[in-house]
Formats: sequence, structure tokens, C-alpha cells
Amino acid sequence: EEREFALVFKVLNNAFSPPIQAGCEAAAKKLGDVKCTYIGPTEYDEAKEVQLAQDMVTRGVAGLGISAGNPKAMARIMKMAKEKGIPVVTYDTDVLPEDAGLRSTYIGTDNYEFGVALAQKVLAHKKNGTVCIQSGAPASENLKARVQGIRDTLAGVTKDKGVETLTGQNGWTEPAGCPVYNNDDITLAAQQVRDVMTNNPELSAFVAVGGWAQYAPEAYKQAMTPLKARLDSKDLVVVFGDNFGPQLPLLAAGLSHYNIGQRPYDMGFETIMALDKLSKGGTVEPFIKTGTEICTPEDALTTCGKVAN
Amino acid sequence: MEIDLLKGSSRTLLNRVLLAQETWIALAILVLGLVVSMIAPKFATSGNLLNIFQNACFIGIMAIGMTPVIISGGIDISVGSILGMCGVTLGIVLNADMPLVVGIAATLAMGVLCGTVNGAIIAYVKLPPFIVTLATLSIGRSLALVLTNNQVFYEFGRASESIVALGGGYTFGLPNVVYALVVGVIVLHFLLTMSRWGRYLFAIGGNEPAARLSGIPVDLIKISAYAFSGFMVAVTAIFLVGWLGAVTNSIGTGYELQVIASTVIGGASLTGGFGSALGAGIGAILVETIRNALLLAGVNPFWQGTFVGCFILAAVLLERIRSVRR
Amino acid sequence: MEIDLLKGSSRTLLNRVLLAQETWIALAILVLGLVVSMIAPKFATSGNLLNIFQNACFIGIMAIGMTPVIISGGIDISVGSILGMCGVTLGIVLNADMPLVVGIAATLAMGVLCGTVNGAIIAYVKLPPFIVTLATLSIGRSLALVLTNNQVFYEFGRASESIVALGGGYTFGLPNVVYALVVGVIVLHFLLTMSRWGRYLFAIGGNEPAARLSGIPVDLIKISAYAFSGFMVAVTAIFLVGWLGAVTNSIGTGYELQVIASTVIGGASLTGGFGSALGAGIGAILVETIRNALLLAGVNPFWQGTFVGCFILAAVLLERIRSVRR
Amino acid sequence: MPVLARLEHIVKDFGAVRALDNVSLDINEGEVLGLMGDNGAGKSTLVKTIAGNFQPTSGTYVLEGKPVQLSGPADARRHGIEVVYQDLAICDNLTASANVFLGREIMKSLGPLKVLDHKSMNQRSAEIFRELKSETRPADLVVRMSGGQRQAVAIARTRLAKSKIVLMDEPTAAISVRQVAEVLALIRRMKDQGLSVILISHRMPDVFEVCDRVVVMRRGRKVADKRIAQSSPEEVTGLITGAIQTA
Amino acid sequence: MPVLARLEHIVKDFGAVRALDNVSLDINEGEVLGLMGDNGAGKSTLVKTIAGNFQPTSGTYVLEGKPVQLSGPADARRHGIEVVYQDLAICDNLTASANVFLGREIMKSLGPLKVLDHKSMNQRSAEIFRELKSETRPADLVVRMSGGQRQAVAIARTRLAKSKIVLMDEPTAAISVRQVAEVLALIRRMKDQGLSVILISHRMPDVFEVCDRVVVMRRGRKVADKRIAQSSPEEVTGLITGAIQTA
Ligand SMILES: Nc1ncnc2c1ncn2[C@@H]1O[C@H](COP(=O)(O)OP(=O)(O)OP(=O)(O)O)[C@@H](O)[C@H]1O
Ligand SMILES: Nc1ncnc2c1ncn2[C@@H]1O[C@H](COP(=O)(O)OP(=O)(O)OP(=O)(O)O)[C@@H](O)[C@H]1O
Ligand SMILES: [Mg+2]
Ligand SMILES: [Mg+2]
Repeated sequence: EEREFALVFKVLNNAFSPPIQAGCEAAAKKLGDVKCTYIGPTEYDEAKEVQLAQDMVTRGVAGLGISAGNPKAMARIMKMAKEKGIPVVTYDTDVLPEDAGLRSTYIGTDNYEFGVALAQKVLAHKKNGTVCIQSGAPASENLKARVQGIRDTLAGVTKDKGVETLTGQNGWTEPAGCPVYNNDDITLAAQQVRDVMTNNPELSAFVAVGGWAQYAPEAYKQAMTPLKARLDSKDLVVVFGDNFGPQLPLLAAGLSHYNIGQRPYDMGFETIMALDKLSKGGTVEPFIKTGTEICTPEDALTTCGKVAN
Repeated sequence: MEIDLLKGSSRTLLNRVLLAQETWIALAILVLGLVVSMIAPKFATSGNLLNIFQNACFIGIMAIGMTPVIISGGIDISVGSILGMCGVTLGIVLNADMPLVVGIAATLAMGVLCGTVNGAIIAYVKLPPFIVTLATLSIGRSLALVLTNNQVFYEFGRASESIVALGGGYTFGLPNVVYALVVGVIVLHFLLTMSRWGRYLFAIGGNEPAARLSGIPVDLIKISAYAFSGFMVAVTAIFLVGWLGAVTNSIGTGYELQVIASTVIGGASLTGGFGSALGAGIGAILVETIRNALLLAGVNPFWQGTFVGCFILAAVLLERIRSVRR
Repeated sequence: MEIDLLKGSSRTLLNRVLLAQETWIALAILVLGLVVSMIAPKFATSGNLLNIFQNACFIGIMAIGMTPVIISGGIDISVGSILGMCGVTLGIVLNADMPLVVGIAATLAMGVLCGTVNGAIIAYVKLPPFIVTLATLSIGRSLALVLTNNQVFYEFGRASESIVALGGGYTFGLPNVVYALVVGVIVLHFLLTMSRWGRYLFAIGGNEPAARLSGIPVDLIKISAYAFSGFMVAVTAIFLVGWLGAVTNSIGTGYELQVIASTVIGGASLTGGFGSALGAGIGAILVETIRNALLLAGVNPFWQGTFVGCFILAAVLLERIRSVRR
Repeated sequence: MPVLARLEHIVKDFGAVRALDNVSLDINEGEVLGLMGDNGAGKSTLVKTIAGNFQPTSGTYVLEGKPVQLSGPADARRHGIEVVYQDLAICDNLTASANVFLGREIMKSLGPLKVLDHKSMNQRSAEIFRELKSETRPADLVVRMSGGQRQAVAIARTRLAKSKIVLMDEPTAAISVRQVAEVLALIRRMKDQGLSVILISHRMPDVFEVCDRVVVMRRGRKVADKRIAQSSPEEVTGLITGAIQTA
Repeated sequence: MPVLARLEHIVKDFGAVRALDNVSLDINEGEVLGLMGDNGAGKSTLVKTIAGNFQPTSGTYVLEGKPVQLSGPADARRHGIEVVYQDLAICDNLTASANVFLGREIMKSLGPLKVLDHKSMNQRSAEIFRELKSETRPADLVVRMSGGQRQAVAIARTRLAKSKIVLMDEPTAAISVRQVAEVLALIRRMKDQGLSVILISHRMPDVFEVCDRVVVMRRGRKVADKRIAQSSPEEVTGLITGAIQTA
């Protein structure tokens, strides 16, 4: 008897999606009697994702992994699943704390911590100055948490005292027009990097909470190469989220200083493993950190990023 | 079912039903359902069918709103953004711990306001509807961001439970939103076939200068069509927010094309003068059935868009063949 | 500049220039530029102006392609998806270590093929352009996913350097893509004003049955308009992929509305019969200038959509006022 | 014959174009008035001004002794003025009956609601079509109809209410000999019922067959206003072309 | 008079509608043929069949002694057949000159390229308009023109090439008395040049003024084909309405 585990992701048309699917399928293959059903809307649509999850519950899968694009709505579907006795875990994007009881575990990154990590790399080289943050879709909860992590860390405050735009706290300010949102449009992301660099020649730090601009490696190279001297002297610090294939040569070339990657493959893999345990009546840790991986120009082409790719 | 075949036409009832786009789309849904049931027995379970029906409702209600606009010869591609504006309004009001009725009233008012602005620019400034609503699409999405300052609303104060019960709840075993769709279809059908307003919409879509010469208040009717569209979007927003339990400002992005596709599949003509309430609802159900059927049949989801696109083409082709024979 | 005012009109040259939409949009860009320069002196630096110009090129080239389609009374909302298909084609071919010319040929062929399919359905099956391209929008996006299996291409084999040099390189201090835009404007301007093809496009957009009765091969001309649009999208894809250095299948999502907005701002009329090559380019530059100006002026980026929307409205309003006085 | 309507020194400008230039005109009860003139002479503009579609730039419009400012076609209709427009002004996607009643539908009560009374409208249209000796079926879509049937639909609209003045803008331009005879007969019948009819036509024989009086326009001005009996086709032709200056 | 074109037993069906039913017709050189009939009798369909817009469902079409199958209007034009369509078939957004030359633009060489020769076309159109005694300016947009000027543009198109047959579908329907006289004069001039003209009209006086022969259609059938001199308006009216069966 083959068990079907369904992983519902926010959007398939995204760099994160293939490694999650690969991890999911690898784990299923390893277990042997498990089928990985990996689905999601092809373009970002919260309501559609919720509907897909609901379809899976109706269909009666043996286990459900959820990346909660709209956490509140997903919580209701998870409740339905729970009532039907389907084991549920979240991965990549968790539900709200008050709904944590609806899932057995969250497998992924802590996005706020992720932002903190990005900012700490900036602070390692710069104590104050101007910073421009690049994000994707303004509404994304994951990305907002990362941006918040960056701002709080630079401002030197704790999570509970969160700051809005940096206007000089702890010596950090955000220049006019920042942060920039690219709505997951890679072309726009690359154009934004160039615009920001052209118009803020004194910028101290550029932090992208995801890899968008570097998915356009040549455009990125073109925008950053003129600043190579400032980059080499760390007069301008550039920290990027993610460490996918196209990004690493850029890091190796010194066009960014740090790339902090997540482990989407592990998320997919661990989700299946957790569901396997749960469906056999076992228990799992309430938070399985897949962790982050900090890549530097030195290890960019050698040890780093091998898991994600 | 064009309005004017309804009463006293020289054709028989059977003839009329056979010639209606709705009949054929309903048939397509049936055939699709039967084929998929063979491959995936889970398709025909009541739970799954209910899911399909419910999922289709959101686009379906908006398509009902779009129908009068398209009948009058216009188009509204800002519906996705209006959905965002309405959702955000509901979120802000409820988040401020207002009672549900206030939230609903504010949301409906916002929807009607957005639609009225569209309609007023189109009717009085006489700019093409596609462009006007393209501009308000951009403006609406932007204002939703500004209004929320990019915050997501999960907390609806004292209305928390009631809004969720409304949008996500069931009555007599059916999701509430299904009743909204059915009521919408019936009311619009009545309006289109039995009211002056409906008659005037068809007249404007058929020959606007003629309608004007006949003394029809063309501008007001046009504005009311867009306002109706905005109203139905607001209704969708209320149910959608209740169902999701949260409001993000990106809600509804890209829905305009889905809504227009549903309306057109259901037999409305983008050149104006034709369309029906039932068609809009059935069109939305067809699209959702395709999506669900592919999923259950185990087709790679990447293919989904291809199937939907082909069905859109098939539906308008059918509509063409029908109208030649009519 | 409508084609038929160009030669031997009874109006003076000055009069014609003053009446042209392009003049006014160029003026708007200038005024916007001056205002922003006051607030943000960095705006008027050559580096920034060059950025604006290059950023506008991608949408601009696609808008040039859209212009004949709109002149002929059609619309192509599948351009974003065609961009995806073309980009993916280029990625796959180069990734298979083919020489650059093969990649370019394949990409152009794919663009022309997509456009021809659109055009053929519209011309021969006689379905409305909006619906046909709505369907192919969905189909194209889906096929791009299927073809790539959602992989990103950033290795271009032996063509790696040459494609990057083409798309991202500079010639005489200007990005190559700028030359593509300029050549596109000149060629299309020539075609519209001096060739039979251009004349026939205007005739079809003005009165299609009349064009048919005059013995104009209406169907072929229509198909060629969509094919031209596909071709220009393919050109955009080549430069865009070269500039980005990578291909994802989501490339171009949502570009259709930006392209149409640019074309319309530049004076094309969605009812057909009017439009110009220069207008399309200038429209794209205006939109990009707004985006850049807001960024530099330090306006909350959330407001951006509101400004763009208002400018779209202002541009068509201007076009209306102009056409009344014409 | 009592004067039903009187135009006094009417001027109508469209931007720089003066479409009507100081036109004064009496419309008498029970009289058929022929309105002739070259293309662009201002006939349609005059008719649309009388029918309330255009507001005159200056001048007075007196209806039944009282100066009026018509706000639109519906307002004119309330004063008993009906128009058959040159381009017929018909909606192809509606039925004949819906077109006839467009803008003044018969409503019935359905509980607390007022709804369209399709049946009454079809019956009443059928009666009118019978009266007009047209074979038009009320419940058929206009899109399928011949030119003559469409004309019948347009004319039927004027028969709905107790109208006093019927304006007809080239009702016989594109219809066949038989139908022309029918329309002319209809005009005569309307006259017998005491209606005023204004007939715009380029067809000299029609005008001389049914009209009591002929008014000739040239470049926005009225250049002649004569009883038919005291004029001749040759004179009118001369007036239209400008060979004869005024009469 | 030699026969230029001959239709033999032409049938044209549109789905269930038989628009032309076994129509045979000779078109003679230098003759003006009047084509009359009720609305929907099939006149326009007949003209469009002769002009290559429609392919007959059955029957033979003989041009200058050879059976032909015209593939479209351009093909008909190559055979010397020109048409002025009922609805004028003019593009409002183009200039008068562009409309006149639509589909057969004059090209000039620009290096290796062939480009539109705007100047020659404007000059040639100006000549034709002068010939037609019309005040139309070649470089003006048609959208601004009066009905008569538009008619002139449509007629000018037939004067471009050495045509043999000119088909005119209700050229005088909506134009004024003066312009009607001009069009009739033009028809006579064409006849004098040895052209065959087919004139569709609902205006009996026009037909009796310029035509040599009159053909009457009723419900898709030819019911009369007589020399004008041997007929009378009364007879033709009877034939159109069906009061007289055939003649
Ligand atoms: N809405 C309008 N805007 C601008 N000019 C107009 C408008 N309507 C009419 N005109 C102009 O007014 C003048 C008179 O036009 P009108 O239509 O009254 O002529 P007409 O006598 O009815 O001609 P026809 O016999 O061709 O119907 C013309 O020069 C016309 O161009
Ligand atoms: N393209 C078509 N498709 C279907 N039916 C057509 C088509 N064209 C004409 N008909 C039908 O053929 C018949 C003859 O029409 P036609 O236009 O030839 O008449 P006509 O004599 O020119 O009339 P009129 O005087 O009104 O111009 C009519 O019944 C008409 O409805
Ligand atoms: Mg007129
Ligand atoms: Mg005809």
C-alpha cells in the first residue's frame, strides 16, 4: 500500500520550487512506499493555494506539508485535515503562532533570524551609514519578517521594539526611494540595483532579502563592476539572500560579500521524513531548522551551495 | 439566453435552450466530469464537487458583476485591484474593532465607489474603458499598498468570528458563498430580462448613439454598470476575506483576466450587446472544473494553462458557430 | 503623426507637430525631468538618464511591435507570454551549446511563430483578438513552464560571451539595446508612412469591410501584424536575456499591460486606425521616467502605481482633446 | 392653421462651423413641411434642434406659445415631438418590439416591483405594425430584418404616443419603390389625424407629392419657405444649388 | 452592341436563403443598365457576384467570351470591373487620395525599395476630382467630409484604371439634388466613353433619365429585362411590387 504525501507550495514558478520538489521526491524514493505529490499554483495566488490544499484534504492524502502563503486561511484547512486525521506539517512558511497547534512541526528557516543574519554581516564591516534593502512582493510575510530582522538589527533594537524605516537609529538611514520592491520581476530587480547604485554613490550597504537581482547575473555584473574598488575595500557592503547557481560566481568574483542561503532541498526532504514518522504514529520536534548557509567569496565555488543545487 | 428571445420569440423553447451558450458549456462540464471520473474516481465525490463549486464562486461572483459592463460594450480590467481595495478596507475597519455590519457597509461602499469612479470617467470624460480601468488597476493596487502600509490583517477584533463564519461557514450543507453566487445569478438574470436597467444595458451595447437618441440616460446606466461590478467585487471581497481569514494587499492580483475569461466563456461578447447572468457563473465553474480535473487526473500542473487556454478558444469558437446559426 | 497628414496636408508642419501626441508626451517627459531635477539633482546625470533610456527599451521595443497590431484594430495581450517562450527557446538552444546565430534564429522563429498563430486564429477563425491572445497568454506561459521544467538557464555554452556582449554591451557609449529601439522606430515609421503594408494596416483599422472590398489581403496583413509583434518580442527577448545573463520561464509576466499602456500613451487608439512608431517608444520612456523620478524624488514606492495610472489617464485625455481639435 | 412650434433666429455653432445661421420657422398643425437642401446644409441639425438633441447657440424656440429649453429627446417627447432619425437609431441586438418601446417601456407590477411587460409591448407593437401594413414580427431580432422592416420599426416608434409633431429625416433614402409609397401614405394618414410632419428628403417627387409647404436650406440659412402649390421642382432645385438666391 | 459580360443561370445561396435564383443577364458595351427591385430582392448580391466578392453557388459567368471564376475584387478589377459600393466602403482615417488609391497605390523607387508615391497619388486624385467637378482636397482626411464629397471619393476610385464595367450600388441614395445631377451626368459621360454601367437605384426618375435598359429583380429572380424606351415607370413599379408578374 503506497502512502501519498502532498506538499503544497506557494508558487511553482519560482527558483525555490525545483529543489523542494527534488528533496520531496528523493525522500519518497528513499522510503520506497511513499508517493510525493508536489503541487501549487503556477503563478502566485494565495486563494488558489488554499483551494489546492483543500482539494488535497478532500482527496484524503496520508500526510500534508504546507507552505502557508496565507497563514490564517491555511490554518483552517489544517484544522479540516486534523479533523480527518491527516498529519500536517508546515515548511518554508509557517502559520501564525496562535495556530501552531494545528501542525506537528515547522520545517524551514526562521525568517526574522534570517534577516538578522543578513544584517549582522553588514555590521561586521560597517557600524553606520546608509542602507538600501531590496525585497520582492511587498505583501509576502516571509520577506517582511526578513526586512524587519534587518532593520531591527541595524537599529540595535530587539524584535519586540521593531522599527519602521531607518531614519538614523544607531547611525543607519535608508536613502530616498528605498526599500525597493521588485514584485519577483527579475528584470526590474536588476534595473533597481543599477538605479540604486547610480543614484546613491555613497551607499554603505545593499541588502537583498532574496536572490532576484543575481538571477540576472550579467546585468548585476554590469551594475556592480564599476563599484569594484568600493566593494573590494568594503566601503560598500553587499549581502544577498539565497545561494543558487547563478549567484555563486558573482559572489566568487567579489560582487557581493556574503550570500546567505536556505536549504529548500532539505525542506522538501525533511517534510516527507517528518510526515513518514507522523503517519506511523511517531513524534517530531516542534521546529526542525533546516538552517542557513553563509557563503563567502572564498568558498563560493567549492564547498558552498552544493546542497541547495 | 439573450434577453429578447426570452419572451414570445418565434422559436420554440427547446430550440432556444439548444442554441444557448450556457447549455453547451454545461454539457462540456458534464463530459469533462464523466471522462475524469473514469480516470480518477475521487472526482465525483460530493466533497470534491463541493470544492469545485466553492472555488468557482469567487471568480463567478465577480464575473456576474462584469456581465452588465460587458453587455454595455465596456470592460473592467480593474476588478482585481478593486478586490484588493475592498479587502483592505474590510481589514482596516474590522481591525479597528468595528462591528461586522460597519465593515460590510464600508467594503460595499468602497466597491461601489471604485466602480463609480471608473464609470464616471468612462461616461463623462469619454475615455475608452480598457484604458481607464487599466489606469485604475494600477492606481488601486498602489493605494491598497499605501492604505495598509503593507501590513497584513489577521485580527478582526470583535468581528473575528462572525466574518469567518460568514465567509467560511456552511448553511444547510453548502458553503455560504455558494448562496451568494446563486442569488447573484438570479438577481442579475431578473434585472437583465425584466428591468428597464437591463433593457437599457443591451440597448447601449447594441447601438449607443441610438440609445442616446431614444432618451436613455446612457451615462448614468454606464456608471451604474461599473458600480454594479464594483459592488459584486466588494461582495466577493467579504466572502474571500472571511474564507481566508486574512487580508493581504496583493489579494486579487491578476484576477481580471480570469473574470473576463469566465464571462466570455459564458457567452458574453466583448463588442457588447450580448451576455447572460447564468453564463458568467457557468463559465467560472468550467474553468475551475478543468483545473480540478487536471489535478485529479494527475496531469503535470504546468500543463494547466494550456488546457484553460484551449478551452477559452473552444468556447468562443462555439459561441461564433452558434451565433451564425442563430 | 498620423500617416496621412504626413504628405501634402493642408496644415502647416508646425501645426502638425503641435497636434501630435508625441510632442506632448515628450514635453511631459521634459517637464517631469525639470521638476525632479530641482528636487533630486542626481536625476539629470548622464548615468541616470542612460539608465532610464535603457530600462525603457525592453518595453519600448515590444510597444513598437504592438503598434501595427493596434493600428489594425487588434490587440495582443499575449506579448508577455511570447517573451517567456522566446527567452526559454534562446535559453534551451544556447544551453545545448549551439552557436549564437542558431539561438537568435530559433528565437526569432519562435516569436514569429507565436505571432502567426495568434494572427491566423484571429484572421481565419475570426475570433476577437482580446480573447484569442488571452488564451495564448495562458497557453504560452504554461508551455514555457513545461519546456523548461521550471529550470533556470544561466549557462549559454560557447555563445555565453557573445550573447552577453550583444545584450549587455555598449557601442559608441550607448547600450546596444538602445540602437535596437531606434532602428525599430525608424523602420516602423518608414513602413507605416511609406509602404503598402502600413497603408493597409491603417485602412483595416479604419474600416475593415472597406479594406476587404478594395481587394486588400486583409487576413494576410492582420497575420503579418501579429507576426511582426511576435518578431519584436523575440528581439526584446534576445537583448533581455543577453543583458540579464539568465532565463527564467517567468520572464515577461504581466508585461502586456505595460506594453499596451506605452502604446496608448504614445497616441495609438484601441479602436484602430491610429498610432505611430515614435509614439510607442516615447510612451515607454515616459513610464520609465515616472518610475525613476519617483524613486529619486524619494516618494514612497507604494505610490508609484498611482502616478503611473494618473499619467495614463492624462495621456489619453490629451489624445482626446487633440483629436477633437484635429 | 394654428402654429404649433416656432423657431426664432436660431443659431447653432459646432466650434468654428455655423451649422444653423439665423433660422426662423413656423410649424403649423396638420401640415406636412418639406425640408430640402444640399448635403451639409443643416437639415439634420435643424431637426435635432427641434427634437431637443442639440441646444441652440442662440435664438428662441417656442412650443405652443411658450418659449422652451428642451433638455433632451425624452423631454421633447414629453412635448409631443417624435423623430425618425436619418440613420434609423435602432439596436440590432434587440427585438423589434424592444426597439419600438425603447426608452418608454410598458411596465407591470410584480408584487412590489415594476417589471417589463413583454407581452403588452409585443401586442401593442404588433398592432402598430399591422396599422403600418408591415410584416415585421415584434419578437424577432432586428439584426435579421430587411431595410424596409427596419424602417417600419423606426416609424412605429412615433406611433406610440399621442404625438403632435413628427420629424422624419430622409425616411425614404434607402428603401424601395413599394416601401416609399407606403411611407408616403403613412405621412398622409398622420396629416389627416392633425399631426404636423416635417419631411427631410432629397427626393423631389416625394416632397411634391405629400408636402404642403417646402423650406429650402443652404449653408445653414433658410433661403425659401413657400407653399408647394406656388413652387415648382425647377425652382426648388435652383434654390438648393444656389442658382436662385432666395424665394 | 457587343456583349461584355454574360451571367448564365446564376444561383447564390446564403445557407438556407436563396439570394439569387437562376439569374441570366447580358451586359453590353456602352450601355447603362438600370437594376431595380424591392429591398432584399438580391440587387447587391448580384452586383457583388459580378464584382467577384461572392462566388456563385452555381451558374456560369462569362467575361468577354471566356468563362471566369473571379477570386476577389482585385481579380475583377484586373478584368476591368469597378464598383461603387452601397455603403461607400471608405476608410475615414485615411486621406481622400489614400482612399482613391486603396489597393492599387502608385509606388516609386527609393534606391532598391519601392515606396508609396504620395505626391503622384495626390496629383492624380486632384485631377480626377477636378474632372468630377468636386471640391474634395486629396490630402484631407475623409472623416471631415460631407456626404457628397465622400461619394466623389468613392466614384473617383472607378476612374483610376481603364475600366470596362462600372457597377454603382445606390450611388444617389443619400445625396442632394445637385449632387444627383452630377452623378447622373458622370454616368452619361462614362457611357459616352464606351463603358458599361450598371446602376442600382430605388429612384425611378434617375433610372428613366440615364438608363438604356432596365432589369427588375424580385425575390432573387429576374422578372423583367426591357429597353427603357419600351417600358414605363408604372410598369416597373408594378414589376417591383409584384402587381405585374413578369415582362
Ligand atoms: N456633431 C457635430 N459636430 C460638428 N459639426 C457638425 C456636427 N453635426 C453636424 N455638423 C456640421 O454641421 C453642418 C450641417 O450638417 P447636417 O448634418 O445638419 O447637414 P444635412 O443637411 O443633414 O446633410 P445631409 O443631407 O448630408 O444629411 C455640416 O457642415 C456638418 O459637418
Ligand atoms: N452575406 C450574407 N449572408 C447571408 N444572407 C445575405 C448576405 N447578403 C445578403 N443576404 C440576403 O440575401 C438577400 C438579398 O440581399 P441583397 O443585399 O442582395 O438585397 P438588395 O436587393 O441589395 O436590397 P437593398 O435594396 O435593401 O439594398 C436578402 O435576403 C439578404 O438578407
Ligand atoms: Mg442629414
Ligand atoms: Mg443593396
